Amino acid sequence: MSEQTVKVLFFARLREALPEPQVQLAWPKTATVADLRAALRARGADWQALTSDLLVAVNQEMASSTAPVQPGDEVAFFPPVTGG
Amino acid sequence: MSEQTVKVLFFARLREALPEPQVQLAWPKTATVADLRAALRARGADWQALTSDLLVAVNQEMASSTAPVQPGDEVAFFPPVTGG
Amino acid sequence: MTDRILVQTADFSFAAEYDWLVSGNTGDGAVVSFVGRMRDLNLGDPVAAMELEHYPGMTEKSLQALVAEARGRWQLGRISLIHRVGRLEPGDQIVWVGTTSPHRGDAFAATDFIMDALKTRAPFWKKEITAEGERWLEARGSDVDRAQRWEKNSINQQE
Amino acid sequence: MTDRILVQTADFSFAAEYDWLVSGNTGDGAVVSFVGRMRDLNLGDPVAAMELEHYPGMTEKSLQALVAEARGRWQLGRISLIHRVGRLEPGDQIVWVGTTSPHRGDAFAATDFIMDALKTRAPFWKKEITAEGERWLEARGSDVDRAQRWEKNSINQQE
Repeated sequence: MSEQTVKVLFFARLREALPEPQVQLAWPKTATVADLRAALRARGADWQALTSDLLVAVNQEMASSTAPVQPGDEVAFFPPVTGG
Repeated sequence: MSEQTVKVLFFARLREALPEPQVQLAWPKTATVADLRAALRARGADWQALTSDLLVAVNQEMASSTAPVQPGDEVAFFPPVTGG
Repeated sequence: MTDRILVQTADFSFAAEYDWLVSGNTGDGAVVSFVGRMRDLNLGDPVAAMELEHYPGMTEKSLQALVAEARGRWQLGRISLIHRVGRLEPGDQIVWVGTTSPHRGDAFAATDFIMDALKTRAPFWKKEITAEGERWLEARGSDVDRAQRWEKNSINQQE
Repeated sequence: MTDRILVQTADFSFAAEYDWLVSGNTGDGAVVSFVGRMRDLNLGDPVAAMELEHYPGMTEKSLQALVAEARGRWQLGRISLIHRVGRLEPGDQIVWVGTTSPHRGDAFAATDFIMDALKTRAPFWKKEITAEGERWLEARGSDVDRAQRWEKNSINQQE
């Protein structure tokens, strides 16, 4: 059920470095962005590209490592942007 | 002979305030912009619009009141510019 | 007050965007525009093409937020902002920003600000395709520095 | 490095000027432009038309000097600068400035600077024609203030 999960997206260099471009993660509680990153890194060696210097958006707005992540949220990790 | 005169031009509000839009003035010596203005003001009441706060160009470059004016020069007096 | 904000693969027409800014608009005397174009060299290497990735959903939201912030800072009439995504080649147009205002200082500052904010906050990423292969562009410190000019209490803050 | 500097009664085409700046120019990623247009109101009064006087001979020389000064300050590719003279009506285009550069900061600063310098140094004068009659525009203190930003040692100096 989407209410008990979060959708996590990856972009650009990070997307190519990780085994999957996005994951649906069991997430029944409210915790921080940092907790979510730690949970993903705990998946194994392939996930160490998910470093703490990446940018993060929660529900499509820029967020810090201490921002809360709730069930149903959409979270994205990505490198510094290079548009324009 | 143009070598013994200066050509003096007036623009915009000033041009309309003076009796003539331009004059050819006998000027056999080298003197300053301020001297030239004084010589023009000495022509009479109609020429008092030629005040010291106007801008001046000598040979089509901005100049100060102390800039030299020689025979053969072109001098222009005008109000602050309002283009753009 | 009207905004036109687009994210698209298609090219845009400079002339059509300008017309959108000015038609029927005789109150704004100043029109400032910026176009960012793809260069044929980067860091000295010839670049054959570029792939522009973005974060659909967040992209337009973030552009709307930048434009709203500009409106809060300056007196602006119309604003248009277009960013392309997908494959681009040297000389191609990448981004357009146009603003109108009764005051030219406001139009200059807003256009400059929107570009600086976009370069550091909008979710776009460029990958270059060269003869040697592909590489993701690195974010530049100079862009971060430029963006910081607009922060409150910045010593270089304009207006 | 190419300059296009014109003083003319005819209107100019935004699209054609942009094309001149960018065609065959894949080295400059940034294009900044400014257009000044005639407003339909000034100081609250409706304006029917405007007559733009200039000092033929000095005008182009002074514009060339501004452009040369911009080139000395920033890294610029192409620069075009067009100023109209004669009779203009509300909504008409008055002035165009366009610059290209590898760096957007340089293109923004140069375009902004050229307009500020033109507003205080180029010999153009506007006379407005309203229902009550004609009046010469007064120079504005805000234009003088903006121009002073670019003077050496100005606390607000950019770049």
